[in-house]
Amino acid sequence: MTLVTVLLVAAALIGIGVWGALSQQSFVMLMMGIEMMVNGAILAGGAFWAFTGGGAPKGQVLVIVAMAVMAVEMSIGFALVVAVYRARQVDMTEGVSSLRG
Amino acid sequence: MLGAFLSGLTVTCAAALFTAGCVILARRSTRYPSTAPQRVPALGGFEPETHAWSRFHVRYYPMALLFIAFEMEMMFMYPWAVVFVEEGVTALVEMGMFLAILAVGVVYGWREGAFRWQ
Amino acid sequence: MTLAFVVFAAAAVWTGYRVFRTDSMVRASFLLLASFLNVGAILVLMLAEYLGTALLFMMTVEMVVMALFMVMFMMNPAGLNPMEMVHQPRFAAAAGIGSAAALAAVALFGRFPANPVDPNAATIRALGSELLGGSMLVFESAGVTLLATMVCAVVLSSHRGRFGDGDEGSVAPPLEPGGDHRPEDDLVDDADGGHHMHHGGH
Amino acid sequence: MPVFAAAGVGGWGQTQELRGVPELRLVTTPRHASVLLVTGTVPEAHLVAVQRVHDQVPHPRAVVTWRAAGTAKRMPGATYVTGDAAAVVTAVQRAWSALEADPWSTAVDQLPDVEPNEWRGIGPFGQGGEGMMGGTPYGRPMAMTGDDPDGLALDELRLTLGPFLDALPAGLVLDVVLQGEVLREATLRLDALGGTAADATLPSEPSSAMARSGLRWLAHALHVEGLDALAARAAALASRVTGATDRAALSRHADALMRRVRRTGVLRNLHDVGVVPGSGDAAHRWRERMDAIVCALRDNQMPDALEPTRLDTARDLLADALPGSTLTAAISTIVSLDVGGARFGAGTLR
Amino acid sequence: MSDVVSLSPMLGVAVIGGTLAIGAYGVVVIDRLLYAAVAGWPLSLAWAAAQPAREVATVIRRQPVTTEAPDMILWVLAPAAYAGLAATALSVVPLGPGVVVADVRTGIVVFGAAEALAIVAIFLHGWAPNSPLPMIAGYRFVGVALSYELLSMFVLIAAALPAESLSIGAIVESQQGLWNVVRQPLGLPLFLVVTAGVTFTGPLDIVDANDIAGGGAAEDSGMAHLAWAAARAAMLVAFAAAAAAVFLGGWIGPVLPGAMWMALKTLAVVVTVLAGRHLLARVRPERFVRLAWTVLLPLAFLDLAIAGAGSL
Repeated sequence: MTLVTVLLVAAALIGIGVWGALSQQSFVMLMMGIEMMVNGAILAGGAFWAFTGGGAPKGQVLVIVAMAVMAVEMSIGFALVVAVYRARQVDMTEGVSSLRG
Repeated sequence: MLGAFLSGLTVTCAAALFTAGCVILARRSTRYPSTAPQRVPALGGFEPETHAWSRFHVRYYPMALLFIAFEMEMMFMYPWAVVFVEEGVTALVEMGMFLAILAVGVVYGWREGAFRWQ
Repeated sequence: MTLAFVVFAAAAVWTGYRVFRTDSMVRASFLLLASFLNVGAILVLMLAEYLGTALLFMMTVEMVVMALFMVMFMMNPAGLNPMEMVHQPRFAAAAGIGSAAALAAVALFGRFPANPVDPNAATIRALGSELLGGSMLVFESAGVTLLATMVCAVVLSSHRGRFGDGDEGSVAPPLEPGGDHRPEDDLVDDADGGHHMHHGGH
Repeated sequence: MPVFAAAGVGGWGQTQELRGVPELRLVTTPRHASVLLVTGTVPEAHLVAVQRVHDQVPHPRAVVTWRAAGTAKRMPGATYVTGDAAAVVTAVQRAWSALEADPWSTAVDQLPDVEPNEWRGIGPFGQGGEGMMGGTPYGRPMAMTGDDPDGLALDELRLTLGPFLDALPAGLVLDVVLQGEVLREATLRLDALGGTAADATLPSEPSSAMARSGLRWLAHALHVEGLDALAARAAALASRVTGATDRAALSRHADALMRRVRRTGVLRNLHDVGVVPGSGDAAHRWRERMDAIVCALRDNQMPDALEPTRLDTARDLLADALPGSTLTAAISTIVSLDVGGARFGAGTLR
Repeated sequence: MSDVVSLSPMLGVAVIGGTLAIGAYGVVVIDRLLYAAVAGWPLSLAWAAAQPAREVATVIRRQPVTTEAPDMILWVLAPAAYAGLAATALSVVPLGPGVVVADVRTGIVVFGAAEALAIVAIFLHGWAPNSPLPMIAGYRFVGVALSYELLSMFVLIAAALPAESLSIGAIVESQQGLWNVVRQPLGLPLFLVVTAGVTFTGPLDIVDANDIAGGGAAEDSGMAHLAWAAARAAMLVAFAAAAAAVFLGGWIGPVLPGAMWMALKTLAVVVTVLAGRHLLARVRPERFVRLAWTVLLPLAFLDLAIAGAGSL
C-alpha cells in the first residue's frame, strides 16, 4: 500500500477510462468512460494527499473539486443527450457528426 | 479507526451473504421447477406482448439532473458542520450564502416546471 | 491492510473493465458503481475517511441517475441481444494501454517527497476550516458553478418551460441555411416518412 | 392463510367482503398465495386468464371455487363451495391442511408447458435474437418506440391489465399502451358484459342491497389506496348489512368509518385525479358515494350515487379520461367510477 | 468522547444480527396488532405473536417462481444488498453507552451512503424480474427517493452541528442537556418522512403498492419474498434506531440502563411509522416529488438555520 502501487491502480483505471471512452459509440457509454477517468484521477489525488501531501487540507479540497467536476460534467452531459435525442432521435456519435459546421 | 470500518464491513457482508445464501439455497433446492405458464409475468391473467425491459421513458429526468448538481452541496456541508461551532458566525454567513445560491437553482427549476412529470 | 488494499484494487480494476464488456446497461452502470465503491474503500484505507465515505454516497446517486439515462437512450438496454456498439476498437485499446503505461512510468520513475499523513490527525476538522478559511473562494465559486449547472441542465433537458412546450412551432434547422435537407433524413432511409427509428444495428 | 381471489363477474362483491375475515388474508398477486379462490361466473373469454392465474400460484397450491358457474366449474381438483363466507373459510382451511399433509397433492398446471415463441438456438448466441433489436430473445420480442408529446420517442409497453388484477374491479380488462409510467392509449374490453347474473348474496330489500354493494366498493377502493386495515373494517361492516338488522347501529358504524376515512387524507390525494365530464374528479365521486351509503342505511332511501357505472358508458368515459394520466391515476379513476355489471336484483343492466 | 470502543467484528455480527432479527420480528408483530386494532378485530397478543412464525413456515416451503428472462444475479443481489445496508445503517448507531459496532468518525456520512445504496437495491429489485409492474414500481420509487434523500442529509447535518462531529455517538453525547427533538423541532418529522420513504411503509408505500398488484414484490414468491420482507423490516429497525439516537437522545435516560432506553425509543419510532401505514393513504408519486422539493426542502433549510443559530 505504497504511493507507487496506488498510482499504478489509478493509472490502470485511467487507462480503462480512455479505452472505454474511445471504443464506445453511444453518448452515455462515452460518459461512463469519462467518469472512469475522473475516478482514477480522484484515486491519484487521494494517494498524493495521503503519501506526499502530509494530510494538507488543500489536497482534500482538490479531490472534492474533482468530484464536483464529475457531477457537473454528468449533469450537463445528460442534459445534452436529452436535447440531442429530442431533436434527432439518435444517440450514436456517428449520427450527430452532421453537427459539424 | 480502520478497525471500526472493518467491523462495519464485516457486519454488512455477513448480513448480505446470509440473505443471499438463503435465497440461492431455496432457489436451488426447490422440488418444483418453474414451468413456462408459471414464468409469465403477473399481469392479472393475460400475456404481455413484449419484454418489460425497454427504453423506459423516465418522467422526472430534469429533476434527476437538478438533483445531481444539488447533491454536491452535501459534500461541502459535512466538513462545514464539523467546524461550525469553532468558526462561529462567519461559518453561518458563508453557508447561508452557499445555500441561498443553490436555493435560487431550485426555485428556477420549480418555476420552469422541472419537478412536474414531463 | 495490504491484503485489503490488493482486494479492493483488483476489484476496482476488474469491475472497471467489466463495465465496457457487459451487455446489459443496468449492469454496466452498477459495475461502475462497484468500481467507485472500491476506490472509496481504498481512500478510507489511506486514512482519507471523509473522502472515501463521501465518494460512496455521491457516486451511488450519480450511478442511479446514469442507469436511468442509459436505459432510456441505449438500444437493447437490458442486453437481451448481444451488444456490439463498438467502433475503432484496436485504436482505442492502444490509446488506453498507452496512456496507462505513460502514467505508470510517471508513477514508477518519479521521485516524490515522502510525507505521509499522521493517522490521528483530525482531517475532517482541517478540511472544514480550510473550506471556510484558505480556499473559501473555491467553496463559493463551486456554489455558483453548481447554480449555473442547474440552470443549464433544466434549460437543456426540460421539454416544457414556463411558456408552454419547448418545440411549439420550432423545427430542427436544415443543414444548409435556407435549404430543406435536414441531417436526419440521410440517416433514416424510411419509406413511410414517420419518425421511424433506424433499427437492426449495423 | 394467504389467498389470491380471482373474482369473476357477479362474484366480485362477495370476495371483497372476505377482507373483513381475520382467518383469510387476501394477497395482491398470485405469487404470494397458497390457495386460489375463484368466485362467480368466469366468462368464456377469461378462461385462459383463469388458467394462467391458476398456474402462476406457486406450488404447493390448492383451488377453491365459490358459487362457480360457467368455465369456473371445469377447474380440475377444485373444492366447490356454495355457502357463505364461513363456508369458504372452512373450505380454504381444509384445502390448506390437505396440502400441508401431502405437498405432492398440489394442483397441476392447466396450460401446456410451451414457450411463447421458439427461441432456443436462433441468433448468434442462440438467444433467439438477431442484431441489436430484432428477433424474439428468450421468447418475446422487444418493445418498439412510439411518439410522445414530450418529444422523446422512446419504447412503449403494450400491456393487457387482466381480469384478475387485484386493483381492477369485477373482471375488467384494460388494454393499455404505456410510455414510461404515462398511458398513451387505454381501451376497456367489453367481453365481461355477457355474464351479468344477479348477485344472490345481496339482501332482497333494495336500499340495504345498495348500501351493502356500496360498502363492498368502499372496501376494495380503500385497499387499492393502501389502507388495508380500514378496508377490512368496511368489509366487516358490509357483511353485517342484511335486510333485517337494525339500521340505526349500522348507520352509526358507517358514519364513524366515513369520518375515519376522511381523516386519512385519501380525498386530498384524489383531488382532481381522473376528472370525468359529468361527475367531477375522483374525490367528488368518493365523497358522494360515502354520503350515499350512510343515508341509504339511515333513512332507507335508494340514492342514485350508488348506481354502478355501466361497462359501455365507462369505456367511453375512460377512453378520453385516461390517456395522458399516470398508471396510478388511471387505476384510481377506474376504481372511483365503480365500473362493473349489475350487482343487485332490481333490473339487471344490459 | 467517552471511551467508546467499537466491538470486534465477530461480536459485532452477533449483536447486529440479533438486534435486527428481534427487531424484524417485533416490527411484524406490531404491524399485525395495529392492523387488528384499526380493522376492529379482537386484539390478542398471542394471535399477533404467532402470525410471523406461521407465515414463515408456509413461505419457506413455497416454490420460488422465476419469470421468463430475469436478471437472476441482480434478483438475488437486491434483497441481499438491502439487508446488508440495514446492517450497515445499524452498525454506526450506538446501541448503548459506549456500545457501537463501528465507531467511525464519519457516522452520518456512512448512514447517508447506506440510504443512497438502498435506493439502488430497491430499483434493482424492481428491474431484475423483467416484468412490467415491478419495473414501473422501481422507476416510481427512484423519482420519490431522489426527492426525499436530501432531507435526511440536511436533518442529520443539523443534528451534527452542536456535536461538532459527524459520529452518531458524539451526536448522542451532545444531547446530554437537551434532546434534539426539542432543540430542532423540525428534525424528527422530516426524518420520519425519510424513514417511511426508505422502508416504503405508510403513506410512501409506492414500491410494493396495492394499486399495481404488489409492485416490486409482484414476482417474488417463497424465500425471495421472505428475504425481501425481512430486509425491509430490518431496515425499518435500523432507521428507527438512528432516529432514536439522533433525535430522542439515544441511550440517555434517567433510571433505566442505556440500552433499555434505546430499545424503548426505537419501539416508539417503529410504532409511529407503522401507525402511519394504517392511518394515512398512499401519496401520489408526482405530487410527493413537488411537495418534497418545494415544501419539505425549505423546511429542512429552516431546520438547519434553527440548529445553526441554536448551537452558536
